[in-house]
Amino acid sequence: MTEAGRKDTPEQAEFRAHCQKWLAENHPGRPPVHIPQGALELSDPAALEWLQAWQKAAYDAGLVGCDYSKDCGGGGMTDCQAIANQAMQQAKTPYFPNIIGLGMAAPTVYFHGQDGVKQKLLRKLLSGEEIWCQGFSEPGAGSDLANQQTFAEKRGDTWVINGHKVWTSLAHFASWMILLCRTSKDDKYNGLSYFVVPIKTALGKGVTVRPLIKMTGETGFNEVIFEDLVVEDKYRLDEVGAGWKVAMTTLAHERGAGVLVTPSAGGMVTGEQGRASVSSAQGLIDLAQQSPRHGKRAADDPAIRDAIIQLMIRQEGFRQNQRRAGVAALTDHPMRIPLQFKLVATEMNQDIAQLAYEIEGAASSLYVNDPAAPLGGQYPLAYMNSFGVTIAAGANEVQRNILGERVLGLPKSR
Amino acid sequence: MTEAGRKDTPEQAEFRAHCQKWLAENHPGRPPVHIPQGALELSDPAALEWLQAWQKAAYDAGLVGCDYSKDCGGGGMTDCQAIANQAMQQAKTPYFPNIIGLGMAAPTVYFHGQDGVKQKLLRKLLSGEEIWCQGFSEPGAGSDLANQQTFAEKRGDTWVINGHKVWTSLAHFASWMILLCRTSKDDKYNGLSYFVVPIKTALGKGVTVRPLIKMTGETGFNEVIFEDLVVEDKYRLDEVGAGWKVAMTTLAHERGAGVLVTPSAGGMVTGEQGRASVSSAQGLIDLAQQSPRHGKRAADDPAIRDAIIQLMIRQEGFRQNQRRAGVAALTDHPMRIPLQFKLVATEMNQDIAQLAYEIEGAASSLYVNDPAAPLGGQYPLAYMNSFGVTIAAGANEVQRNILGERVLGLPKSR
Amino acid sequence: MARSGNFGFGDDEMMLRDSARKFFADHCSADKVHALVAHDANIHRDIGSNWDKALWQQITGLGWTAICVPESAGGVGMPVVAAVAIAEEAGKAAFPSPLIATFNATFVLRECGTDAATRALANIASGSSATLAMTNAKGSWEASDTDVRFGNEKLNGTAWYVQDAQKADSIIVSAVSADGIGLYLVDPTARGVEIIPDGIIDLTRDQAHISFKDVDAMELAPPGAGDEAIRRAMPAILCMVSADMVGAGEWLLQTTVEYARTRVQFDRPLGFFQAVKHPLVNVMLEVDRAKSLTYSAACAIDEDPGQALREARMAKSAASDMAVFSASRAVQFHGGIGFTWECFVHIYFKRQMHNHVLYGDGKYQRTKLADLIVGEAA
Amino acid sequence: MARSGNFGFGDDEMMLRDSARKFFADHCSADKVHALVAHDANIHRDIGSNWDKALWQQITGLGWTAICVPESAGGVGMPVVAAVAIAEEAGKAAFPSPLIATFNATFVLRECGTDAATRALANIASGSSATLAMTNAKGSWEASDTDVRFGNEKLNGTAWYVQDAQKADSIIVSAVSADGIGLYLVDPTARGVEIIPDGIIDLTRDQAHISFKDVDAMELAPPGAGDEAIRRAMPAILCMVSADMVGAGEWLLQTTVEYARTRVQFDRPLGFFQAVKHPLVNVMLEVDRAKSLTYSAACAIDEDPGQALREARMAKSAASDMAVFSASRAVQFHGGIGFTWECFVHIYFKRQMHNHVLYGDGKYQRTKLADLIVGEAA
Repeated sequence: MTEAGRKDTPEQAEFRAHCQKWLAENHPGRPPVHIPQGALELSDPAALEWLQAWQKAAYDAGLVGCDYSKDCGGGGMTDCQAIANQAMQQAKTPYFPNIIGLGMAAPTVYFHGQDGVKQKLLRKLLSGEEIWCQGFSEPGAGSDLANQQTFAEKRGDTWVINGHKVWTSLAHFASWMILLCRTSKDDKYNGLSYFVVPIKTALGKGVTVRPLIKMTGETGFNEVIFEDLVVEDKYRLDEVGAGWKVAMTTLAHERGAGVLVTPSAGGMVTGEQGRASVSSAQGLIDLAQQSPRHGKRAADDPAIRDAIIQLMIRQEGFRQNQRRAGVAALTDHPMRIPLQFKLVATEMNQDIAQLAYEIEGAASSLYVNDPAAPLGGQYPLAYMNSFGVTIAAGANEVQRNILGERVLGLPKSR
Repeated sequence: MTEAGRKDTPEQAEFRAHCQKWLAENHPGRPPVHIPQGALELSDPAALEWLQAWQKAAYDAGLVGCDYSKDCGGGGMTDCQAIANQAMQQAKTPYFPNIIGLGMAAPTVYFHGQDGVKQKLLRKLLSGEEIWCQGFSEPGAGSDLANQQTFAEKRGDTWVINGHKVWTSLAHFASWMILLCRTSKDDKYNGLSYFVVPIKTALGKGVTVRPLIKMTGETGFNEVIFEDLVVEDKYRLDEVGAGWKVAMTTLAHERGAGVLVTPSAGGMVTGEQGRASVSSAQGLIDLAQQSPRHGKRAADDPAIRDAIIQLMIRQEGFRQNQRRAGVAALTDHPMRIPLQFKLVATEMNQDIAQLAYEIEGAASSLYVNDPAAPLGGQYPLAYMNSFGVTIAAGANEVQRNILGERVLGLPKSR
Repeated sequence: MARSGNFGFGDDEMMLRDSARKFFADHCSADKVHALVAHDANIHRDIGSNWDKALWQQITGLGWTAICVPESAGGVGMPVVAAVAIAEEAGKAAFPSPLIATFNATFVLRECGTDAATRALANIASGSSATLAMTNAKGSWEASDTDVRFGNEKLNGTAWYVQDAQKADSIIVSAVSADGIGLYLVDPTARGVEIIPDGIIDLTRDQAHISFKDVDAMELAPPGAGDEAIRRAMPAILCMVSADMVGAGEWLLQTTVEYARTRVQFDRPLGFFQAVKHPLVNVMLEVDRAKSLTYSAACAIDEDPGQALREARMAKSAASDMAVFSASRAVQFHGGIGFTWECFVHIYFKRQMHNHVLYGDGKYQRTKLADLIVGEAA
Repeated sequence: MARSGNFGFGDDEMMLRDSARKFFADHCSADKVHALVAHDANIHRDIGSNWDKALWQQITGLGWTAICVPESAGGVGMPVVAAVAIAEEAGKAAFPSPLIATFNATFVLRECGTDAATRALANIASGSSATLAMTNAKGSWEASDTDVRFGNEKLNGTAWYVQDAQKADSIIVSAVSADGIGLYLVDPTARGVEIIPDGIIDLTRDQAHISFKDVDAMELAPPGAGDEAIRRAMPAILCMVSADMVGAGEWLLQTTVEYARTRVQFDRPLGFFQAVKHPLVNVMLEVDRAKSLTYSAACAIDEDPGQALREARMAKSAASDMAVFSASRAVQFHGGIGFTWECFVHIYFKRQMHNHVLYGDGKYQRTKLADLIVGEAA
């Protein structure tokens, strides 16, 4: 269903028309290479290249970064990114490969970066020519983000960085990283600072990127080791010791609760053609209709039907929450719904993929390397990958704390 | 299914035969008055009287307190109470009214009471002639039991007690109370002491009992106010300051994890004749077969069938856990299963009663005062009362802490 | 089909919502409701109907019951979301009244398309209340199931599970004859009408079965048209009950959160413990889901009717499950206090449990949805 | 019917259980299994079967696969709980072997009552392994469903979802002919037999579909008797898979508890947080429930056969749901580490997910149970 009914400003109406027209004429069509379920799973350079070309084209057409200022390579418009996103979703385009750049790095650099640096970095970020990654997690700092051990030491007017980051998706393709690290051991929170650091150009010169293998057998995220990496002071974001504050900007945008709407494309079916994605409950109906579960059609099994409908209701509820979040007068607390998005979406996707096992029955034992696997084994793969998301970016246990504390006003649990 | 296959000692075999013979000849038959679902709901003196007569008869026949020493009015036998309990369950007898006395007071007084006092009090406790209640909970001390404010002050060789107890079931019938209170304000845990105090004989002389009304509209538990109640020192259990240790004996037995098996009868159907009790999943099948849920027979509704079977599995699992708990070599940790009983049983009963609403459909709106209510409205009543048990005796949240800490060895959560 | 981003909550609807919120805060606080409906705890109490008729008359005076009456019948002709806004506030206040019953009657009357129905709507617009008598002894919510027969211009039989029957000024009866289901308007005081109140758990409403013996009745929808009118009104009816549960769920959430902030155990406020905090967050998630689905369904009734039933059943399913969960966690986390009659929580607990089965619980809605969405099972 | 309080776990069964526990601790630690089955992470790796055949031969040498073979066939003739005890320890060790397959084959052979079946049992008693080929392309677990046909003394067709087919010394094939379902013994190396390995997620076993082209076969159960033999063996088969999940569930629980005790976040061990502690307690509750139900069902097979199927389906339902839950919480609470290939958790995660659907997941079992207990729905 479209939200188009929401009143557009003249600028927005004109822009909406532009997006729809351009997409009608410039949809990239079906990919020549296999495109994984999400950008974080990208490992084939050919797939990346094709997606980068798509992001660049959309950028050149003004559909990416519309709400960023022109001097930073943006469109200099107001509240137009959401319109571009809608148009791209409706046009079922591919997703953008520079997902961490657009969703986390861009707003952070935009609001906290030093002049000159912003202008230098954001254009190629928005165009997708330069891929970004995020250096937050460490072996000892998972959900406890403030427990950073990577250390940046000031030497003259440069910083020397040593440390060890893990679970850094896309680092093997990245030109830049947003880095949270420690500049003082005296204070847990105020001892943190925030930098952007070069990766690709510094490989072998203070930066080592090693792939980590996921439980699925896929690569896609990495560990990054810094040994005396030298970074100019201009790449520091905000004040020394303000790293935690800056990180909050990053996380707010990651949780869909930021000031700027993240440029996001998508809707195009990857993998199996012409069917709903593995993260849609509708997809389970298609699956159930073709799955001979334990000998009987799964779509005829009442227990399966009830379970699918429960997920469809959760999914529709999520969609309608997004709609309501856009109407201030219909939400008691401005962050109440936005802060639910990550938690609700990731658990819903996990449950959708898990139900697929019971729908597929015995065939759920088959993996992507088996020609007979239902839908190429995408569901078990999606189920395992779903834990990457319920764990990452503040495990969902932490998300519930955040909601209980910030929205409900309950006391901190530590 | 019977556990009779477990090898009996000669003493046990002979005793089992005695119990079965006596019960065959002395079953009290159907009650002349309405008997509530559980002893804690007792409010009609006539019902109490009838149940007391039954307990007295069973006591005189040696079926109550078999494992207690003879000088305390017990049977002086070993591991025989479980056999009497089995026999009574199989004979579908009424329950015993002195439930707190048998389950909590008796073992506590037995292990911690002073000589003379034990001998004086336990006989009439076991026979049911004197009803007991428990004085643990206070307005400020619910799950946080150690936060007792009721104070006992030593004056000469007597104690003067002031304070306020709540949720004291059966206090309106009780002759005695087991009382946990504070004798020193210096230490939260070591400042506690434990007494048995008179109630009935002290009414108006330092003790006031006021009924509290439950959400169901029933009475059955009370608040008890102490104003300068004078108690002889011989009624103190164990040392001054040892109250917490003594309370642990009480709670261990309440949780079915104590040294002595609690004398317990039951199995007789109260309320509707000839049907399984509202705390049995089997009862839901009977209910579903006679409930025209939203126009269709509930027993034909696959969603209802699945929900009922889930509960039957939980119930059978509970029964088989009890069976396994009796075999040391089949349990890694001696307390692992016993400490689960209260948590699992109370949540299961709550879920059973809750499912009844969906089985009954529109008729679930009818209460005990409506002649057309299914089974006299027993299920909604049982559902509401079920919260009394998931909350009481250490809310189930606390039960999970206990299991996580004592059995799994996880760190304390406070 | 295009939908309003704001679910159709325009300025008028927002104003109405705000004034309802203020009205209930001023006149229907939880302690007032408790004093009104819970003065007699006796489990074997006489069956009655406790409500404040004067307060109800103020509300009809404010025209709230006219909002969804078409302008052609002298009403305001606002969209269903307007009624949802009021129903939500009424649920938050556990307001005892024939409000929901009258809204539901309104939605059915709107689908009858007869002059008699228009006159009945006009009466509602001018402050009279009404309720639906459309359920049989088996508690079926199917529009085609009724135990009342129409013949020789008379009604005979019994209607069951009639909501707030003792408060309603008129009754809309679904009755079957050779030509199918028709709808009829009955005056509760008419000869042959006997209202037998049920003993129900919910303290904030009444319910009855009504026996009809040779009762004169005015036809609202002719035989064969009545069940269709009920079917077309069903999405709105489901939205009303869902909105009531959403409001009550929010009250239970906020009240329990407040208690968890202040009640100290183990030298910590209860809310410190994730065993309390996280379930409360889950209650919030379920309340928000049910709320958004209810708004969307109500919006669809006016903007995308083809989707309305499907969305309304989703809303009722989510709201029913939320109702049970919010009620059970509220009692659990209030501890012993929440288990007492004096505590306000049980009033909402009982209203939620009543509403969650009304017009079908979550499982019932999902079975219907599976047939709608997945298709009939082979 | 009277049942042993100890589920029939006598001294012999206890000794066997303890020696199995020690054996796996000594020879099959998690790191050894990881090195054995997880050396190639590549998602598009070749399909193979990783196991330590020498270790398997030690086990057959110890006579474990003979315990449930009747003495008349040269076995030990122990009750099913003895096999449950070993299967539980094998699951705890995620042991890659044809152990469960061979036990399952044993239970079917015991029900055939032919000399050929007795000879096949004797081979198992003397150390040879076997597996069941009884599932059709639709993955049906019904004894009456097979895609293999028997005619002119030959087998033709394909059997699907055959467990550990690449490890088994012989295959017991369910095939249909004009006279019904019969069971046949097939040598995997015989002419016309093609074992096509499946690419499966579980790293600790193999699975294959097997095509038969004019294959000579020895009759184990005559046409019309085969499906009944499978049906009678089903309780024991369900117990084997359940016991495997119970053992793996206990490993996941203990391993995650250990991690939660040591891993520090927010200056606290993870286990301090009730958001971790309470779900782990719930895992324990589910493991214990599944374990007791499995013991009870296995005991019933020998002591109260009329109850065996019902209890075995209860056990499989509880164990299947527990398997999913224990696996998902283990990965979640291990955080990023648990999501990596190097961590041992995913080996058990995948084994649990495989077992939970094998012979029917929880929903499937409960549907069957409803028909058994509530009666067929109208």
